[in-house]
Amino acid sequence: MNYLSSSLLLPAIVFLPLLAAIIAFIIGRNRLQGLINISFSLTQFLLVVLTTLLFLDEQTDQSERYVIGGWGAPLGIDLIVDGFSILMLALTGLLTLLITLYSASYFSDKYNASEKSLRFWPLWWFLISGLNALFMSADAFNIYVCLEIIGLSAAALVALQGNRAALQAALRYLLVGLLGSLFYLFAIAILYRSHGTLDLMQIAETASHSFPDKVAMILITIGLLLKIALFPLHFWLPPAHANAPTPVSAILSALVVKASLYILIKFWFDVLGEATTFGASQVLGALGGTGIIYGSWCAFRATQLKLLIAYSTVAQLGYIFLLFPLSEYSMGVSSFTGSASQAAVYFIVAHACAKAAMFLAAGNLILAQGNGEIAKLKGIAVREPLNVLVFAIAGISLIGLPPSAGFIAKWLLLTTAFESGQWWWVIVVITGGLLGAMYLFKVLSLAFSTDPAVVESPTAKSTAPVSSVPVSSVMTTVALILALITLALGLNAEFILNISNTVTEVNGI
Amino acid sequence: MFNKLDIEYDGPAVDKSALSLIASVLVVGLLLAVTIKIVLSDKGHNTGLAPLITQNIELSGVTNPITAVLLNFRAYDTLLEIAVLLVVVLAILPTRDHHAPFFKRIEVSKQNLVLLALQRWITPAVVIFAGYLLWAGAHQPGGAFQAGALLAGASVLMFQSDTYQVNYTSFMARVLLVLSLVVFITIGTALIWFEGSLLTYPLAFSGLLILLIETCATVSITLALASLYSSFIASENISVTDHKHRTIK
Amino acid sequence: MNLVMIFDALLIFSMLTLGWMSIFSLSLFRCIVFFVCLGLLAAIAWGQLGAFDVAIAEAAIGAGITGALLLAAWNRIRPHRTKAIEPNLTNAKTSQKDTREHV
Amino acid sequence: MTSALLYSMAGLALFAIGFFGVVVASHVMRKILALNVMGVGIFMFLIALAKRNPLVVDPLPHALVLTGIVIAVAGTALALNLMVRIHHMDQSSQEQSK
Repeated sequence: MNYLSSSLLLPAIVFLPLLAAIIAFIIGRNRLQGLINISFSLTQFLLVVLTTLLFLDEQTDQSERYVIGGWGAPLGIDLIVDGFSILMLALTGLLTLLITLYSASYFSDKYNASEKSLRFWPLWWFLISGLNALFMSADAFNIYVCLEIIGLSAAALVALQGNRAALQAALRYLLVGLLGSLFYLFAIAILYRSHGTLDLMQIAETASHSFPDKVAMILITIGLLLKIALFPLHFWLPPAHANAPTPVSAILSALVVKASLYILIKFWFDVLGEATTFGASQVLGALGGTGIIYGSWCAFRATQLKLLIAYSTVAQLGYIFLLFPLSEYSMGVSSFTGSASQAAVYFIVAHACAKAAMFLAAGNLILAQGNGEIAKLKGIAVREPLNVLVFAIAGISLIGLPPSAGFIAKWLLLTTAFESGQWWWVIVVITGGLLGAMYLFKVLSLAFSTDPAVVESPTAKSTAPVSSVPVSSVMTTVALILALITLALGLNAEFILNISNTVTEVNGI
Repeated sequence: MFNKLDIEYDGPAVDKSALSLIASVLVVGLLLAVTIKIVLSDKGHNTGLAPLITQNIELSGVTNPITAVLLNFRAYDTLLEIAVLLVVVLAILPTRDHHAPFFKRIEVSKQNLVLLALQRWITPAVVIFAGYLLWAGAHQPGGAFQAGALLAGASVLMFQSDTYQVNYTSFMARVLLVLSLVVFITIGTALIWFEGSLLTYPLAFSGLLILLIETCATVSITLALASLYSSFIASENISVTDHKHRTIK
Repeated sequence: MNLVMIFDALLIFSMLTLGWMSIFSLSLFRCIVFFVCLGLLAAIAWGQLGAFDVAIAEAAIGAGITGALLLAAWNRIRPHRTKAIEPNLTNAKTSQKDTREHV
Repeated sequence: MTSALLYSMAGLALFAIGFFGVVVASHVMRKILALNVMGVGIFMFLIALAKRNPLVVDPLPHALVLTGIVIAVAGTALALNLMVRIHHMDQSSQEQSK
């Protein structure tokens, strides 16, 4: 008797955020608003921890299915959890908790944002429930609905900032998202036509090297690449992530992009693994490599702090796409096993934590400075030492220096590249690392610069902008916790890899 | 391709950058050729899930197979879909005016006769027809979404002149907007206790439960669609006040 | 090739034409009108294919509500709006006026 | 050549027209309309697919299309709302500059 497939836990992880959204919508502005949301996120986190522990405890090395409505796979919809999705759920739970804590003070009266909070909280919880539902879904059409929840609520959250740039970015993000989902929906129609079922595992059973499956795979890849923002399709990401409110930028970079990536990995390796080819994966890798170089270069050229971090996301996503060429090929079939997938999974986790920490720290710096220009950050380390420290730690992880999570991820990636004999990816990874170091040190050297004129007069009107507000300690602490998690992940790599390892066995179904 | 988002009214219809033109023509051509080949090579599953659905239709509590799929077999999808609608309503609804009453009637001196007649005669008919659609959804074409859309259309007609006004941000409206989601979630999770699994209707009550959910869904969908429409009308007034506010500053 | 097939072919041909015109027509107002027509024809086509539920939904939501939303949004973005800001002005009136402008 | 086949090919053509429109059209509203045309194309493909076997009508694609229609209207509404807000912002800034 396994607990997961019979218990309340899995549906609760989806429904709890929905409930939180409803309550946030109904009560509106309230003194208890922040408290209620924090307690919801705490409950949600505990639920996820419980689920993870149960999953690890059962040691079934299998995916767990939860049957909704008692109908079973082809007729009804099932929920499914395997190692990868448990890992993503845990990541979502953790980041939800921390960013909710952050937003509770970010959207408080102190920063004149309580009007926005009226919209922020319900949309935020809808986004979280969409993410959770997506990571558990075993049904192709259900994934489409989840993608739409995520896409629409994310676009609405970007628009929350309310200025023209944010609205325009949100509109572009929304249109791209809708286009991507339509491609995905079309692929689902083709899959249903040739397989007669919408359940992912049943599609996987009958998947073949046939023409319709290949076309479906191409359509899914195009649609999801649009949503992931791989290099030539990245144009919407930097403005959207840079113009959103800080907590939203953090979740967008850390999780929302990864949600589409998760689906792509699932289709590419589990569901339609038969239909993929070596050449296609090399193309994806090449796009990823170009993305690394191009994103890093644009980040180096950026003049706004958040834009720099957003371009860095474009670059970091490129690394994850090296997974596709590096994963092992046996008999023309790729599989989500071995060191390449481990590297990718580790990269996803490391990047999520580091990028969230970085966005939060950057948001704090911008609040303290009153404006997002990088040039204005001169000497900020004296006034906001902790936030600069967080920025530095996250930066170390993104560059891939020890002892951070990013280092282990890159190490895994490099060793895999050497083992598989595809040495050309090594050059790309190292160049990307160097470029990453360039743009991050550009910021840090400015922040630490001890230009006496700046340091001595932090309160003087000429340097301190009018709109600067002291950053609340909660917001700094949350960013610091995330940075520490990034470091801790670098020291305890086995834990993450253990969870994700169970993916290997799922593939055999 | 999305770099230029034009909202000038009198702009040209086509963005004349050669690159996007060529690329899109290529992609479209490829897409058409490839997919038509799929359609013509008519292999694969011939019936889909139709036999399975007809087999289980007696267990679902309704006889219209589409209602069975939407509200029983794939009820989870429908639940999330209602959430999608709610997301958009949330994103669009203005955040002010919480304390005005939910529904009010304003006496307008200048009446449009045609509109008045429409309101008097067509609206009740539409409401009755929507009720019929909702009821009939169990055994023939119809159901919550169609009924909700019809009612929303009727309400668009009603609020065209300012005789009636609904305040979509009032407490009552918010409760009605989330009603279907709340009922859906409550029933779904309550059934975990009684039947052991999410959204597993007991056979004896399934028809009743589905009708209950559909009724609530109709109310919420009506309100959601009508509020989406009204946001485009009402925001005009709000934006005007916004603008005044800004100039005073 | 019987009568039904010919009807189908005609329906499809007009739907494709309307699909094209609802994107590339000269004035935005015509685009919207063509799109609503497309929705109504789609409802007929789906009745033809035996999907009566979807036909009702398409006529009500796809053509009706979407059309109303599009028209309302169009009304907000078209030029010379400041003169016609009177709240009591109905959609029907304004749209009539516009067709005259653009014909 | 059955009529279901004809309709599914027409659905593909509509999808292609819509995609072309999304890429090429310049005005946001045209892009939104084009996305909707793409949607109609997919729905048509799905509904034709439900009738591929002339003896059996598969209700599942019908249900999917119903869900899809509601989602499409939601996305359209959000996009239109953003468009109107941007337009309003531009207009008020123009008036201010006068």
